[in-house]
Amino acid sequence: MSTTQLLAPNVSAQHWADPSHPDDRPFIRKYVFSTDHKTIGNQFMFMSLFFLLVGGALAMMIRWQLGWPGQPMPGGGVLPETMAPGGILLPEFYNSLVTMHGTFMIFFAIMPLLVGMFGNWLIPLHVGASDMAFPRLNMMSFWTAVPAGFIMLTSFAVEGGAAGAGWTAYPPLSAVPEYSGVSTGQQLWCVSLVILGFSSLMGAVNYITTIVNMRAPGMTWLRLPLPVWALFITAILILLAMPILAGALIMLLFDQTLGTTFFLPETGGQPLLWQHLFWYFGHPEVYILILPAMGIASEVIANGSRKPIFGYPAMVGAIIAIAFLGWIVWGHHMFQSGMNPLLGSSFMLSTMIIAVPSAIKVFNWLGTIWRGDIHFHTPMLNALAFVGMFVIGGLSGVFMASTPVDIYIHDTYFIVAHIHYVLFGGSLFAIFAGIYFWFPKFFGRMLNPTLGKIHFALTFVFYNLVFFPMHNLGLGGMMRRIYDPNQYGFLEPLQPMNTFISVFALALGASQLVFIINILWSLWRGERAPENPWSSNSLEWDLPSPPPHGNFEAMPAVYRGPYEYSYPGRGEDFWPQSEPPDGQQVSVKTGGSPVAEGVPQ
Amino acid sequence: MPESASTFGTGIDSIYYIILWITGAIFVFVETALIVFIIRYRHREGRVAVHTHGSKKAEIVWTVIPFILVLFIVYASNDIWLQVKRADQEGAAPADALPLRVVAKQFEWNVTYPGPDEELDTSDDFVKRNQLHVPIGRAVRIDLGSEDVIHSFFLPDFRVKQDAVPGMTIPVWFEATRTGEFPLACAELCGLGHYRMRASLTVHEADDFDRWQAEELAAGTPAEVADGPEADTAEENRVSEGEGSA
Amino acid sequence: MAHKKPNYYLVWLYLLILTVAEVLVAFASGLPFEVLVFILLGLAVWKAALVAMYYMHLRFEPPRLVVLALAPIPLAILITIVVVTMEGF
Amino acid sequence: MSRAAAIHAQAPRPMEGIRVYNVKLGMWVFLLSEVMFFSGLIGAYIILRFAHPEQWAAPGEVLNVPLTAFNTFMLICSSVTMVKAFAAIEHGDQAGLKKWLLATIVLGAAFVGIQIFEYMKLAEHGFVPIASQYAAEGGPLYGSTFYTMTGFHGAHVSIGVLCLIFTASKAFRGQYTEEHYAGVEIMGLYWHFVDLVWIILFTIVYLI
Ligand code: HEA
Ligand code: HEA
Ligand code: CUA
Ligand SMILES: [Cu+2]
Repeated sequence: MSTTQLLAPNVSAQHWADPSHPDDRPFIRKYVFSTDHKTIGNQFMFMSLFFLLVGGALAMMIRWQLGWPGQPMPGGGVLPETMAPGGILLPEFYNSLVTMHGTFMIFFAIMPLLVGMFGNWLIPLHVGASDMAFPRLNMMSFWTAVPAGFIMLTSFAVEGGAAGAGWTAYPPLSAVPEYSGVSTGQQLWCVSLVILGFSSLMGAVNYITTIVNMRAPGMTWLRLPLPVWALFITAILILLAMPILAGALIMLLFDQTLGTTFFLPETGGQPLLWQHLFWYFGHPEVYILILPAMGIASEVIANGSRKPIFGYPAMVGAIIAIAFLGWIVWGHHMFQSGMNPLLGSSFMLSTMIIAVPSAIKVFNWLGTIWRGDIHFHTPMLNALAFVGMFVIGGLSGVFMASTPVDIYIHDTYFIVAHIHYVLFGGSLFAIFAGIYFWFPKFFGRMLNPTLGKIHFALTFVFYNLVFFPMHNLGLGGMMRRIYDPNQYGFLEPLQPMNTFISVFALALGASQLVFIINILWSLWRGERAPENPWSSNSLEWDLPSPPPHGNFEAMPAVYRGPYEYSYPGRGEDFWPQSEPPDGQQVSVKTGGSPVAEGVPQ
Repeated sequence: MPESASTFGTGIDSIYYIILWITGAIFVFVETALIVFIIRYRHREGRVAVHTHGSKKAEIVWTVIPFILVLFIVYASNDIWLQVKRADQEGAAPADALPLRVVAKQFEWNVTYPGPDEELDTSDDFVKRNQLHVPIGRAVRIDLGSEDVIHSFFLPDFRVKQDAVPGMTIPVWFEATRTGEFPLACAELCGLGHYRMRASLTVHEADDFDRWQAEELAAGTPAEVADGPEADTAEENRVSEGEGSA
Repeated sequence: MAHKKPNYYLVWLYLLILTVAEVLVAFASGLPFEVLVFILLGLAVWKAALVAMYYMHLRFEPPRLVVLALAPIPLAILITIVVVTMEGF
Repeated sequence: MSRAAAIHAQAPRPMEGIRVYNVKLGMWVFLLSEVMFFSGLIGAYIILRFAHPEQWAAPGEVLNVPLTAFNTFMLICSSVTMVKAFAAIEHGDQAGLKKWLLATIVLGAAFVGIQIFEYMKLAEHGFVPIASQYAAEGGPLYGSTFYTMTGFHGAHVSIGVLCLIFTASKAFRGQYTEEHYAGVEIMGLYWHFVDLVWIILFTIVYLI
């Protein structure tokens, strides 16, 4: 094929924004079945926040049961007999609560928020493209995620209730209805996740192609904003990990419905096979849930402290290193599973080594705020909280990574504490930071800073009061996923602490109302957002808020890295990537598309 | 953590404290640095941030130090790990261990005792449900199995935890250092009775253990568990009545 | 076309011969199982490589795409090796 | 600030991505995840077989190798026809494109047909994935893994055939030209990949 076809495929067939004539898409194309990455990002935001709310509500019920075991839950009367007769939660319902809480939070809240929402919002704008490489595929990615979530929700209503084998769904429990009392629910769980897998897959293909092929002139790899780097690596993780989960889920589904015995020992199946496949997906998955958060935090922290990110190349290297190591540590979830102890030792080693690239990131964040000029806008507050909390979660990970210590704390609340320090303290705080940071760009209105700071303060305080004591519960020997600790004499002394946790958990849930109100209010009443409210550098801030359909009017040109803050001898303390060096004029035709003809369509 | 009651328990705890000290120090260091910087460098009129892209030297330092630390933790952890988990390997568990069999099922633990001849699968075996009795100062070697789903054999005071996987027999060993009664818990979600799948572990003086064993044999405890739920969990043991487990 | 076209029929012939060879090795050669597995897998990989290189034109693509295409192989091998090494179960 | 100075030294130049146009790159990326999907299934197969070798009958004992060898032959042929179709349109040879595409469709469909026939024969013989009804030599894991792996491959072929029919219909409406043949090329990539997977499966499922 002729070289002209090979050259610069990225400039071909991009439909840049055209200010001269208005965007005349019919309503349905504009807001519902839109192929515009910004709209799809917004759609992902609303969907995932809804599921975050659901997951949160389930958590509230969990906490009620643990705080006041066997007490009728206020308003619990509305639940059907099969769940909570007279408002008293049943053990089988509790198992469903825990399972669905984990499932919703991980697969339907955090993952679509980080990957679906931020991926769509940021990638095309940050690389300077008019849209994703495959806009229609992008739309399908969202519209397959919705039914997946819907199926997951409806599984509460089916005979036997929702899946109740934990979000890790270990067979035989998850494969044999007689053991768990759940049949249809567990199958719907598998189906829903397979569908969600397709959705993520479509997203990943899109992201990778867009980032590799559609970067604007001058946007070299080492000038990419860190969120894009993180999302790129994350997309690769999704691409390679999701199929493994899909395969495992399908085998589980066969065991449940057809009568195969992949995971059932009677005729030689291997229960541990599921665990290997699940965690071979599962650990990359948890890095899918943290890497984008790290990217967002880096962006916000550099902006908030008006300083270039400390050691950009090292930050990129660390992301890659974490992602790679993430593939060879899955066994650390199986130390006590009966897996060969020698294998355990090697998994301990690989797991521990992940602390090193993580260290690089943490200390480089510290290096970034060091001698900075820190502005405490709401995004910055959340980003700083992210650093502080992620460190706690990460360090507790090191305890579990040590095989002998894990003997004691495996499947105790120490793990639960870890989960929430990395996922809530890590991912969710970064998500809050990102939402406060980019909301103005995509909805054209600022989020109210006062409400924002209140929300942050309440969340931060209550969050720590809820999850830090869980470490002690774990050290006290309290197992996970137990409906009523008081069944064990040695756990009764922990009840006051459980009640304490529950009180503040309810408070934590309630304080999220501030956030909801802030979002809903600001959508219509918030003060109009300027082009560049945070005086930030990356390309999207040159555009009106919200950016027009097609983003840029012509292929933008990029002259420098994204973190040139406080450059000596400049008037203002930021330096947009697109600003040509010393006043030289931008030619609208920069990088134009002369080479575009004849690229196969 | 409850006071250790097994020979390797203290060893495990010491690893825990080593890690606690290391991570604790790192934690304090990082968080104080964070807070100090936040206060020290907060925005003030006329403050300009220093424009720097980083420092190779510093980055190398905080790459190498954590690396050494974690390698040390791994080194410190590995021996005791293998000692605890490789019950059937040379030199891990004492040779003269008392053989027992524990089979988990929803939602109870069935313990097979070898009887006086200390051989399993002989005529003088006997089985107790939810009661594990061991002598002090003598290692016991348990063949751990499961009939239905995955359970987890958890002795908090002994720092013992091992999943019981159907289709596998996994060796577990420990040696009690304190007499008394201790909880045996199930740590792996195994169905709606998971939260109450508990049993008791009683550690006897050596001769006391023999006496107990003699009594059990005299009382003619069966070599097979009679089916049906155990007395104290009979009420509300939904599975074995309602949905009917294996 | 930037590259000279490979002879697709030749590749096809290769594939056929290799397939026949496989079947023969599998059934006609009284080799011990271990050796057999080794040879058969070797042949299979060889065939797969032919398809990828010539039919999928990997041989004529820019190196960066080749790297991309080979990326998951280590992972695929990794999981297999690890699970095989576990006489633990 | 030498580093910072270097920052804007570089003038903007058109990025070249990796010199592969989007649709093609996208297809390759998608195929990578397909590789992982089949690796998962094959990995499971290997674990189960290592754990229970006794459940596997000797090669050829249960499975009909000659038939499948012939089927393999057909799939390989379909790869040639596919690549010929691509070669044809590269030179704007419309007739060739249509001819070869049709040939590929026929061969692909035949493969699926033969596989279904094979399944039915095996089922009669009691070779089924369901443990409770398993009657053939070996044990149910043999059947479960066999049907899962070959079944998913068969599904991929069937989807491929549908896509081919779509591609062909576009070809007959003359929508591909010397300059615009991306559709044919990525169709080919997918098709050859499916062939490639079969080459591996044939060896490890039927011959080993
Ligand atoms: C965002 C998600 C996320 C992230 C980022 C992590 C990060 C890590 N996790 Fe976590 N993990 C989960 C989510 C996550 N985890 C979840 C959900 C589970 C439970 C699954 C279930 O339900 O069973 C789990 C379970 C889990 C287990 C299994 C426990 C058990 O079941 O017994 C283990 C064991 O090794 C582990 C280890 C680690 C380690 C070592 C890291 C490391 O990446 C952490 C690295 C970071 C640091 C170490 C801190 C920063 C570094 C420094 C300040 C430098 C100095 C540090 C040292 C020198 C030590 N995790
Ligand atoms: C990101 C993941 C995430 C998050 C955010 C949370 C949040 C919470 N979790 Fe989570 N939890 C998990 C992931 C998460 N959890 C996982 C993976 C498990 C393991 C499951 C298993 O064992 O299988 C688990 C298990 C788990 C347990 C252990 C159950 C058991 O083992 O028996 C407990 C117990 O207290 C608990 C409590 C809580 C509480 C009180 C919150 C609170 O923080 C919740 C507070 C409320 C909210 C955060 C919702 C607020 C809503 C919004 C902010 C949206 C705004 C909406 C609009 C604008 C429209 N969780
Ligand atoms: Cu048995 Cu939990
Ligand atoms: Cu992990």
